[in-house]
Amino acid sequence: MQGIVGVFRELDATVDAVHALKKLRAGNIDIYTPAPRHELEGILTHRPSIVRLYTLIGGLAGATFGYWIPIWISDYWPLVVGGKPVPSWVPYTIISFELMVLIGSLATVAGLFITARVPRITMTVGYDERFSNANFGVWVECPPEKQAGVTETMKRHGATEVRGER
Amino acid sequence: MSENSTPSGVRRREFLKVLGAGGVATAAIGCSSDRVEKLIPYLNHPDETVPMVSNYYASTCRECSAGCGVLLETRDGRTFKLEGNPDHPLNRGALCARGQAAVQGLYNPDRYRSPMVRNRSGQLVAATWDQALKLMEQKLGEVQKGGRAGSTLFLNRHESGSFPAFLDEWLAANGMPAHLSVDPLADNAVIAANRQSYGVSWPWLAFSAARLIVSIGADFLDTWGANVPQQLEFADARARLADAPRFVYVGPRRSLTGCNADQWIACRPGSELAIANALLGKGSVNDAATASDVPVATLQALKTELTGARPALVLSGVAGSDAMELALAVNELNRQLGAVGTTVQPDRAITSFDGIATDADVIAAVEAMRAGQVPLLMIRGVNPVFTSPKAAAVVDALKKVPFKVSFSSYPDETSELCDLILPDHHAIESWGDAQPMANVIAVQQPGMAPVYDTRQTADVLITLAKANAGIAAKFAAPNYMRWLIDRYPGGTSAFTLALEKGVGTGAVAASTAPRRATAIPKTAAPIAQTAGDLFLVVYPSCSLGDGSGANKPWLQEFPDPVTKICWQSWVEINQQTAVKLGVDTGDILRVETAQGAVEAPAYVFMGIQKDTVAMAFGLGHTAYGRYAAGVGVNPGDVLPVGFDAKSGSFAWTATRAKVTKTGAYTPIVTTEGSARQHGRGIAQALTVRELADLAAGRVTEHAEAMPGMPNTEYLPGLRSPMAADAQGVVSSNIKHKEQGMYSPDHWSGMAKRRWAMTVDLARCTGCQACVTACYAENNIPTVAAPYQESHTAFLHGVAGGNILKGREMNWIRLERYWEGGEDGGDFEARFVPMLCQHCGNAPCEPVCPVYATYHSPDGLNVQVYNRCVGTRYCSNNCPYKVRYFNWFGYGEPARPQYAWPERLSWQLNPDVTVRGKGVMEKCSFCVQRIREAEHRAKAEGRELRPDEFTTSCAQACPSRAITFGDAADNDWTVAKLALDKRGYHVFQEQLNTFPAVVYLKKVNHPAPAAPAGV
Amino acid sequence: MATVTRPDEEVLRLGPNIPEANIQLPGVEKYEQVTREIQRTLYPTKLWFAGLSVAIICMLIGLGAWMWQVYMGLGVAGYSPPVMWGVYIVTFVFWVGIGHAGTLISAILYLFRAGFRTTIYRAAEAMTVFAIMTAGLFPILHLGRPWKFFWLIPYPNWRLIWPQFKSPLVWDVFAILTYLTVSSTFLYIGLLPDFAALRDAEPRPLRKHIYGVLSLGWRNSELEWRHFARAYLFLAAFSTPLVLSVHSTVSFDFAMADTPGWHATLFAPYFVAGAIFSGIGMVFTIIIPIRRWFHLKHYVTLNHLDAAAKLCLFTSLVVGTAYLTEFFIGWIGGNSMEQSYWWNRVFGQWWWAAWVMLTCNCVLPLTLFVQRLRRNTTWLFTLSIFINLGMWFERFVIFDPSLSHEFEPWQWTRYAPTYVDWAILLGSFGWFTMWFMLFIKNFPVVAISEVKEIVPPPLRTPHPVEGIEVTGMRLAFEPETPGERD
Amino acid sequence: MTKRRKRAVVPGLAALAVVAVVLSAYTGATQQPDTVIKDRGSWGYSAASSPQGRSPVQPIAFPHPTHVQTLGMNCLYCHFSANKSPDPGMPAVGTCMGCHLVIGPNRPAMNGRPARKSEGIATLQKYWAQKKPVPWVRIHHVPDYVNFAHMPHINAGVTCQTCHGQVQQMNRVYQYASLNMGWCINCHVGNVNPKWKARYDCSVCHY
Repeated sequence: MQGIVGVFRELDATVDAVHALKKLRAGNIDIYTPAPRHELEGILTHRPSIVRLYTLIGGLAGATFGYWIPIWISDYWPLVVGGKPVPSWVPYTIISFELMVLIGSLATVAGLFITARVPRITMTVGYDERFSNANFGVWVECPPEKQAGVTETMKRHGATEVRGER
Repeated sequence: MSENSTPSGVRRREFLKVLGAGGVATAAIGCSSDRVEKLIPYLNHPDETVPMVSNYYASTCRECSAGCGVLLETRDGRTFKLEGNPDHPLNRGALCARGQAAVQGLYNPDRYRSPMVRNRSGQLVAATWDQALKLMEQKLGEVQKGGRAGSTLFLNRHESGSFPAFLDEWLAANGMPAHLSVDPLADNAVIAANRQSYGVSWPWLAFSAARLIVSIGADFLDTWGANVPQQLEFADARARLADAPRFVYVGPRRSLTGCNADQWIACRPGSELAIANALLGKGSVNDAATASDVPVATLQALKTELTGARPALVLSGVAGSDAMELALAVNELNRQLGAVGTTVQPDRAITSFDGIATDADVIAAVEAMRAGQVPLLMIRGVNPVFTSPKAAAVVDALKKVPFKVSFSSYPDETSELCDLILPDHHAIESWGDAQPMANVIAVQQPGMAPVYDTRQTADVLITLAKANAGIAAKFAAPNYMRWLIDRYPGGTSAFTLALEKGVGTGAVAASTAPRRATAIPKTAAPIAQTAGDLFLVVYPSCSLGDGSGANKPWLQEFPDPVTKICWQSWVEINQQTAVKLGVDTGDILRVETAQGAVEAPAYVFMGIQKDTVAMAFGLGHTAYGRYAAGVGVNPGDVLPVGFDAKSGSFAWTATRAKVTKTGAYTPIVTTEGSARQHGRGIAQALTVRELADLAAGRVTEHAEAMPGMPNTEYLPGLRSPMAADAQGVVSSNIKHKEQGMYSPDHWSGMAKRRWAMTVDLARCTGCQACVTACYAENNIPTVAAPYQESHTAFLHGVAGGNILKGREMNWIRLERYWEGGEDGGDFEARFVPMLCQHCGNAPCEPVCPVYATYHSPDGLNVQVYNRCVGTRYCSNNCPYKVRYFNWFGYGEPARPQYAWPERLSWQLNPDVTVRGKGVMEKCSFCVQRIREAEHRAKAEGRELRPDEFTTSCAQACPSRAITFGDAADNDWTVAKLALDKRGYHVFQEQLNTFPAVVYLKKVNHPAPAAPAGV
Repeated sequence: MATVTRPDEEVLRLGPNIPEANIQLPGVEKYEQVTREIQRTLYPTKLWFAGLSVAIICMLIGLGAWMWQVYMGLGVAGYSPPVMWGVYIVTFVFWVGIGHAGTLISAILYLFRAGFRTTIYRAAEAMTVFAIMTAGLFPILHLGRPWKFFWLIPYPNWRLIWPQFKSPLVWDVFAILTYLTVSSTFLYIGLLPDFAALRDAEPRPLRKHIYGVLSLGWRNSELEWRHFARAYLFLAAFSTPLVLSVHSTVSFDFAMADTPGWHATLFAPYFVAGAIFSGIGMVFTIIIPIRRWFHLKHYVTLNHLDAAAKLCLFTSLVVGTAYLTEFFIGWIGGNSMEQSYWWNRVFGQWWWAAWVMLTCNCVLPLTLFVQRLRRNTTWLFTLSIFINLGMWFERFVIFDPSLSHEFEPWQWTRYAPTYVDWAILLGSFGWFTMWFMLFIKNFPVVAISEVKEIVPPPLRTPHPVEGIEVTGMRLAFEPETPGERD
Repeated sequence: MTKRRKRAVVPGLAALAVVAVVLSAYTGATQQPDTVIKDRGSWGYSAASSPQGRSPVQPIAFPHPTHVQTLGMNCLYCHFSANKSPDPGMPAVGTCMGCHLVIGPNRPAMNGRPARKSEGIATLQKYWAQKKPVPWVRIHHVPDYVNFAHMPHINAGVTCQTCHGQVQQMNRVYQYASLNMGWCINCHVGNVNPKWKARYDCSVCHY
C-alpha cells in the first residue's frame, strides 16, 4: 500500500485540497484532523455511520435477556415471597432496563471498534504525529505514476509538507 | 459411672460423647469444616436409647423449694432441656424460667471440677476424692473424739422428700444435732400463720373459685410460695373472662403480681397490718388511711366490695416486723369471708415448705459460730454470706469456725471461705425424691452421667459412714439410690413404676430429729421509727430468686418483667419524689441506712409509692462465677438484722433510708423503647362491659383503633386468608402460584396446613417463662455477659453494653405497655408476647435478595440461616421488629463473644443450627419440632394428630396463654381459638400483613363504681 | 462541533451571555496551545505526591477498620437494632449520588449541546467513575457475611438456587454494575483521541508507550471521527436514562419498604435531584482547586462556573421542594405513625441532623441568586463543602431516624456510630481521592480534542465580515462570549 | 490482518470460559462417580466442591462384602437406627464382639481361600480388650446446618444404595454421591424416581 500524505496548517486549505484531489481521481482519500470539523464532514462520503445498528440490536437483546432470566428462574424454583405472584413482571422491568442499557452500550462500543477499525496495533502508513496536535492531513492512496500529480495539487493548495509513503 | 448394673438402670445413662453422629452443631454457617471427623460408636449400646432420638426422664426441679416435676430431655447422653412434667400435680407440665435455666447450672463453666482442699498457703486447690474424704474422716474423728460433735452445724438447702430424714439420721449416727433446712425465699411468717390457722404450712390457693382477690403484698406470681401452681390457678381464674375474679393489689410497690391486678392501692410500707385490720373491722378505716396514705374512700370501697364478694381470697406476703400478725389477720379475714375450704384449701396443702428453718434459726447459728461454739460446719447448697444482711457479719462468724466443709457445686461467697469442698452433683445428676403434696411422692432421677468429677452428697455421707466402723451397719445400702429404693413404699417395683411417670403415691420418711428451739435474736424495730427520709423496700428478684440464679446467663439476660432491666441493679423511685430530688432515670442514687450504703442508678417508676424506694435482691455477687461476680449491687448490705417477733422471719422491709443523688450517671440497661403504645393497638383490652357487647354482637369501637386508618373488620380465623395464601389464591397471579407445592391439590398436601398461634392476653401474666423456654429450645445466645463485651471498646466491657445497643436475641419478648397513670393516678400494665408473626404477606420476604427468607407452603415464614448474607433488609422491613442479627460470633468458639464457654455448649439443642456471625435469625415456630412430629407420623404411617405437639414457649407457659397448631384443620385447638371474638392481629388494619399470630384481647375488671374503659 | 469564529466588539459590552450556553475560550487561540498546556499538567509535583500519600493513608485506615469488622463481626459498628442500616448505607447513597452529576454534565448536557460542559466534563466523568467505585464497596462491606456477596449475582451453581429478583437489592446490583460499566466506557471512549494526542506529544518514552497502547491506534482520520461521533452520541443517549434510573433504583431500596419515612412515591425524583445537587457540589470541590493549581483558569472560566452554579441553584430548589413535599404528605396523609415519625425527625430526637440538612441544602445555596457570588470561586468552594456535608446528612436523616422510630414503640431506639464507622467513612474518601489523584496526573483532566472543537481553527484567508466561501458551504459568524479578565 | 485475527480469539476464549464454568457447576449436581478416587486425605476440595469419591483408610479394614454378600447380613443389623432415627447408628463394639468373640482372627481355609490371620478381627479384639471404641473415619458428611434425617427416607422406600452406592461390594467404602444440595433437590423433585417426590423448599432441611 503506497501513496502520498500531505500536511496542512490551515483548515480551509485542507478543504480546498481535498476537493481538488477528488477531481483528480488519484485514489482513496483519507483526511486527518485534530478535532472533528463541520467543514470536513461529508466531503469524502455521505453514508451515515452504521454504529446505530449495533446499538439497536444490543439494546433489544439486553432487554429480552433482562426479562427472560428472572422469569425463568422464578418458574424454575417457585417459592412464594410476601404473597406475591411467583414471576411478577413489574420488578423484572428494572432488570430488563438495566440490561438493555448495559448490553446496548457495550454493543455500541463494539460497533465503533469494528466500523472504525480500532483497536489497531501498528500505525499504518500515511500518518503523521502532527495530525493529532495542530495540523490537518490528507492521505491519497495512489500508484507511483499518479504521485507526481497528487504532490503538485497538494503543494498548490498550501501543503506545508508532502511526502510519499510505501 | 457406677459399674454395678441395677434394675433401675444407672448403667443405661453411661455414655461416651459422640462426636459427629448427633454431636453438637456448632459450625459457623456456610463454611463446611475441613477436619476429618471421627465416628465414635458406643462401646456397649445402652438398651433403650436410639441415637438422635430423645429420651425423657421424669425428675424433680430443685431450683426452688416448690419442687415441680420436670422431664429431662436427654439425647446421646446429654440432658439439654427441662420440660414440665404433665403428670405432676403442682406444675401440670408448665415450668418457670428458673426451672428452665437449671441446665445452665448443670453445665455452668464455673462449677467445681473436683474436690478442693485448702492448702498451707490458704489457697483452695484441686484434690482427689480419696484425699478429700480422708481429710473429712479425719476431721469428723477429731470432732467426735473431742466430744464436740453435739455442737457441729449442718446447713442444708431446703428440699422436701427423704433427704432431710436421711441427713438427720446420718447426723444422729455421728452424734450431731439435726440440720437446718434453709430457704431464704420462704415466707416464714405466712407458713407459721398457716400452721397456726390451718395446721398446714401452705394451703392450696384456688384462685378460680374466688370472686375477688385481694393481695396485700403477696407476690404469688413472682417468688411468694409455689409460683407455678399459683400462676396456673390464677390464669385459669382470669380465663373465666366475664365472671373472672377482680384482683386488687395492696402494697408499696407494684410487682409483677401487682401489674396483673385490676386495681393497685399504693400504701406505705409497714401500714399493711392497719389496712388488714380495717378490712377485718378490728381497726378504723381512717387510722389505716392516715397510716398508709391511702384515701379513705378507696379503703372504704375496698371494704364494702370485699364484704360483698363471697368467696373472696385475701393474701398477705409482707416481710415486715409484724408479718405474722398480718398473716393471721388475713387468715381470719378469709375465714370470715368463707374462703377456707373454697379458695383456701388446707386439705390440698402443698407440703414442699414443711420443715423450713426460720431466718432467726440461721442467724442464731451464725451467732453460735461467732461465739466459737461450732467446731465443724457443713454447708450444702446455701450461701448465707450472700443471702444474710451484711450487718449479720456472717464472714467474721465463719472465720471463728475451725473447719468448714462445703458441698456446694459452685464457687460462691460462702464456699470460698470453706476449708474443704466436696462438690455435690447438680440435681439433674442426682437421685432423690420430693413430697410436694400429701400422699404424692415425686422421684428425682439423673438424666445423665456426671459432667464433672463430683459426687452426690448423700453418697459421700454413706461412704463416710461406711468408713466409720461404729455406724457402718446403719448405712448398709451401697448408695443413696438403693437407700431410697429400700425405703420406697412398694419397694423396687413401685419405684421403677414411679420413675416412668415421675410421681408415685405414699409418704416418704420424715425426719424425727428434734428441732432446736431458738429465741428470736433481735426483733426488728417498726419501720416507721427508723431513720431516713424514704422507706426502703427490698424484694427478691423474680428471675434470680435469692441470688442463686445469678450465675445463669439466661436469667441474667432475662429482663425484669416489670422494669425490663437486666444485667444491672436499680433503685425504683416514684416520679413525684424524683422530681423533688431532681432525679432522672439513670442518675446514680446513694441509698444509705444505719447499716451502710449502696449506689445504683435510679429507675423512675410510677408503680411505687411516693415515700418509698425499692431495690431487687439477687445481684451484687463478689464471687459465684463469671456471670454473677461484679454485676450489680447487693441491697442486703444496707439491711438491718431484724425479725418478725412471732415467726422469726427476717424483715426485708424494716428500714427507712437516706436517698441522695451522687451526680454520676449510667444508662439503664433496659430492653424497653417506649413504654406507651401511642394508640397503635398492639396490646388491646376490653372491659367486662365491652366484652358483653362483643358477645352480644354489638361491635364496639375500641380505643386502640388507629386514628386516620381504615378500621377494617377483623378477619375471622386464619383459614380463609392464610392457608388460602399458602395455596396461592389470595395473590394476584393464580396461574403461577398453582405450580409446585403451593397448589391446593399438590401431592405433598402441605399447602393445606397453616401453622398458627393464639396468645390469650387475658391469661398472660408477663412472667416470661416463654422467653427462657425459647432460649433453651432454639440455642439463642446471651449477648451481654461482661466477658462478651470486653473486646469492644465502645461497649466499655460492662455488663449489658450490647443490651443498651438493643442487640438482645429474645426471639419472643414480653412487651409491657403502661396505660393511663400520666396524672400520677392508678394505671394499667399490659403484657404482650411479641414474636415473629409468620405473616401470610410477610414484608420481610420480598426484600431478601437471596431467598434466605420465604414463605413455606405450610404457612411458615422461614429463615434460612446458611443462605443469609446479612443485608438486614428484612429486619428494616419487619413492622414487628422481631428479627435478630448475629452482630458478633456468638456461636464461634474462637471469638471472645462466644456464648457457650465449656461446657455450656452441651446444653445446645442438636436439632437447631447454631447461628454464626453475620446472619439474621428469628422465631421459627419451633420448626424442628414440626419436622420431628412429621417424621414420627410418617414412620408410624399416619397423619399428624391434633395437638400432637406444641412449641417450646407454649409448652412452658405457666399461664397456658399460648396455643399453637394447624389453623387450617378444625380439630386443632388453635383453629377454634383463632375464631374467638376477642381476637385481633397486630397492625393488620394498617399493613395487611395477615399474621399467623392471633392475640385475644385482655379483659379488664374496673372497680364496680369506676366508669367503663380503664 | 464548532465553526469558524471571530471577535465582535459590540457583544463585549454586554454582560456575560450564559443563556446561549455556548461559552468560548478567549484565552485559547491555537490548537498547539491546547495540546501543550494540557500535556503540561501531567508532570507530578511534590504537592501531588503529598496529597496522594495522605489519601492512601486514609484508605489504609479504612481498610484496617474493615478487616477488624470482618474478624469481629458487624457489632463493632454502631448499629443499634432496629437501626439495621447505618453509616455504610448512608455513605453508599452519598457516593452514588456524587456520581450522578458527572454523567449529567458529560451526557445530558452533551445532548442539550450545552457548551459550558466541554472543559469540565472530563473531570466530572472521572469523578463519576471513582465515586461509583467507592459506592460499590459499601453494599459489600455492610454485609454480615461479605465473603458471600456473590450470592446476589445470578450464576449457575450446584445448589440450583438463584437470587430473588423481586428484591430491590438485586436491582441495585444490576443498576450499580451497569452504571459503573457504562460510565467508565464513556470515559474511556472520550479519552481515545486525547490518548492519541498525548501519544504524539509526549516526550517521556514510557508514558509515550503507555499512551500509545491506550490510544488503541487512534489516528484522527475522518473515518474514525464519523463513527466516533455516532457512538459517542448513543452512549450519551444511553447514559441519560441511566442517570435517572440508577438513583431511582437506589431510592427503591427505601421506597419499597413499609418503614414510615421511607415508603413514599416521591423518592425516585427526590433522590435523583438530590444526587445531581450533591454531584455538582463535588464538581466544584474538585474543579476549583484544579483550575487553580493546573493554571487552567482560561479553560475553566468563571462563565463555566457561573453556569454550573445556576444548575446547582436549580437542583437545590428542587431538593428543597422535595423536603417540603415530604413534610406536607406526612402531615396530610393522616397516618398517625407517619406523623409521629415526622415530628420526631424534625423537632424531636433528630432535630439537629434535620436542621443541618436544611441549612446546608436549602438555605446556603440561595446565595447563588447573586451573580457576584456565583462568580466568586472562594465562595463556591466553601459552599460546595457545605453541600457535601448537607447531602451526607440528608441521607442520614432519611434512613436512621426512620428506623429508630418505627411502628413498634417498644423498639424505638437511638443510634450512634462508632470509631469503626467513622474510620471506614474516612477510608472511602481516601479511596476516592487516591484514584482521582492518580487520574489527574496521568490523564488529561480537560478534554483536548473537544476543546479544540471550540477554539478557532487556523485559516489561510482573512474572512470578510459577512462570512466566507471556502468550501461552497456558507459559515455564519457567532458572537463570542467574553471570558475571565485575568 | 493477522493482528485482527488474534483479536478474534479473545471473545472466543471468554465464551469457552463461561461454558466451562456452567458445566463444572452442574456436574457437581448430577454426576455419579464410576471410578473411586483413592484417599484424598482431608476432604472438601473438588470441582463440584464436594469430597465425592473420597475413600479414607479406616482403623479396621472392614469388609462389607464378606458380611453382606457372603454372610447375608442386613444393613439394619449394624446400622440399627436408620429406620427409626435421623441417625443411622454405628454398631457398638459389643455388637461386633457378639460374633467375633467366637470368630477369632485365625481364619481357617474356606471356599478356596487359604487359612489366614485376619488383621481386622485382631484389631477389633484389641479394642474390645482395652474397652476402647473403634475410631471409624467419617465418610458421608453434610454440614451442620443441614438437618438430614435417615428415617423418613428409609420409610419412603429409598434404598441405602441410592445414596451410599453398592456398599455391599465395596472392600473400602467411598463417598458415592456428591451430597450437594443440587443432588438432593434432583431427587426431591422426583427426577430420580417419581414415587420419591418430596417437598423441596428450604425449610425441609435447613432450620
